[in-house]
Amino acid sequence: MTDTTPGSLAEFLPRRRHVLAGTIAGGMAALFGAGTAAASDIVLADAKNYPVKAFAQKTEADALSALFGKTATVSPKITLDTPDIAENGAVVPVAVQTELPDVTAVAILALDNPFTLSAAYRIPAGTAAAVSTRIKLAKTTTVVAVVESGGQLYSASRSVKVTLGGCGG
Amino acid sequence: MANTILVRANADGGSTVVQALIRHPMDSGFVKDKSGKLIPPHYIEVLEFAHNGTVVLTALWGPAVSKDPFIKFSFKGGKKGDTLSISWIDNKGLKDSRTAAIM
Amino acid sequence: MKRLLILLLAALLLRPALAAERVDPAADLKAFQTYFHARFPHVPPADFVNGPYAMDAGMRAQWQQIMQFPPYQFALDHGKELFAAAFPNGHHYADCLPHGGIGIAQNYPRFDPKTGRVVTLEIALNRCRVVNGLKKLKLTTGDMDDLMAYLTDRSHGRPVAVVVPDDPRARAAYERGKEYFYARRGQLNFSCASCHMQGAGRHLRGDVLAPALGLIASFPIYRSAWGSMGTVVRRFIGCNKQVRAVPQRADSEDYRDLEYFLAYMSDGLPVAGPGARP
Amino acid sequence: MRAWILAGVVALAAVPAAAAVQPDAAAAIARAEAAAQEAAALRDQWTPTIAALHAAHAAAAKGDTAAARRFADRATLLAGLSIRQAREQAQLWRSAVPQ
Repeated sequence: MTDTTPGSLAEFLPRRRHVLAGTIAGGMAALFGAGTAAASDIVLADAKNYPVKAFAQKTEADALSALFGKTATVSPKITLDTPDIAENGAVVPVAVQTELPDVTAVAILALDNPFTLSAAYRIPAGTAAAVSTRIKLAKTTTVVAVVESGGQLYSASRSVKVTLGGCGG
Repeated sequence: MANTILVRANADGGSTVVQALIRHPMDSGFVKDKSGKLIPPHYIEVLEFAHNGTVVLTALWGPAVSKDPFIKFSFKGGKKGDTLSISWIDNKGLKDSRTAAIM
Repeated sequence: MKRLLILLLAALLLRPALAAERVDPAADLKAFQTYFHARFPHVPPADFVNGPYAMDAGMRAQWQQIMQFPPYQFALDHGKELFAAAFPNGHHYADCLPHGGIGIAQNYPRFDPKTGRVVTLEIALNRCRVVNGLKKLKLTTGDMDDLMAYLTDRSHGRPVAVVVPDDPRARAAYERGKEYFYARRGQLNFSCASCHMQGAGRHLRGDVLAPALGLIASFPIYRSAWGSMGTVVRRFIGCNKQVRAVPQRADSEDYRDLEYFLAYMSDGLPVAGPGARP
Repeated sequence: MRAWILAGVVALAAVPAAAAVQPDAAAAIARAEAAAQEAAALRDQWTPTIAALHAAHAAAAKGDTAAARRFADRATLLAGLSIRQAREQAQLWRSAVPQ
């Protein structure tokens, strides 16, 4: 899959709040059962815009630049919940929450992973600016939560100690 | 393929809390198999949740999301019996989707 | 001839010494549980089934997050389907087990007076398959884990109630399991007890060593290090390898007896499986 | 426990010197196999014993008799240690049981 929209997530965010890009071929949509059409069609459309480049960057700045086309400033209004010591680097619970207004995206980065960007979430209006997920950490690292609010990027970070890396067997 | 999507969506005082677990290897491309060969990357790229046809969350995932990934979020609205649809597609083009009723 | 007499005499002389080590599972149980309660006075007795999470607040917090949607959920759902499915001959697992298999996991392993051997619930399921003309499942991973996840879940919270009956063969099996637990083996010269009694609660690399008390009550487990489910036998094999000992066969007498001993030592604690571990 | 490892290390270090003698690999491997069988019968086989045995067979198959003998001797030695461990533990395990 190619990265058709450089600086994609930012542009990609407001564009599709409601169902279904008309561009989806009917044949593709038909692959899915009735009733599941909504998310499955959208997922196909979004897959075309998957920000490959952003996920291949090795620094926070490069990843954010590829994903949002801008840089983040530290904000105390973001709560990043991670363990101090990961019980297993393969499964590290991470929760991000913010009181910042008009949140459109949340991204999670691990600075010492082979690739910095772990996950990015597009937050439509009406969805709470809070996500929990589980990520892999290769070694002890700083985890950064980035929030796009009112078109600006804000971040918070925490260090997570990893004794059992998430890359081994 | 057996169902790969487990979801719990609970309506609670005007908003709906969604938790989902997806069955997927999420191979990072950095792990070797028993014979010492690198297992090629295989991971979900996009996961989407829609409530009554409106997208409520788009997840863009890389290979650093854990095996059998988990996601929890909440959105305003949603009542018991409403339909939530969930779909994912991975970097090899494999995909799955399912609908669940909000409880 | 003379030598034979001496041997006989020696054997006679040795007998009282052996008799002094009478097998007394009930007394063992008390001493075993007292040992852990004394070492970890702040851990509520029933919390021992949560292993490392009873000992480390940071790990417990992560575990509680993970348990919001436990990674064994797929295994549990699949196990329920497998258990309900009919064999080609129309019979079911439920036909082979007491109470249709529901709410019985706390009673296993059991001593089988017919064969004189210890039978784990996994082995009972495999027996059921063989009786119905099917091949045995692997005792460590795969469908067996999923079945065990379901059956264990149906006993969740019930007190472990493994019995060592007053049958010399049962007592001998129990005693062999006990020996396997306490005897050192492998190039590293570790016993099960080295890590899970003396070492319990200590850190080994990133892990906190689980106490032997209650250890078995959380199986089968989804282990993050495996990225999959495993039965207690899978863990036994892993432990043996870690101390550089060649593991026993999955259905070996050693593992049956060891599981029997360990389960009996957890009598009274709530079944907490299926579980999730680092 | 430390003493055991130490014994293993010291004994292993002594092995290469013995291997300087012109080897009879087949006999050495047979000795190692016998010792490993005895250890297995006592249900206390060590994984390094098996690894050394495999290495001995592999070396013999390649015609490297010196290496084959060296690995076989190492396997014999490790198996001997595991046999000793098993015999001692047959009694000693009781001392670890809480009373």
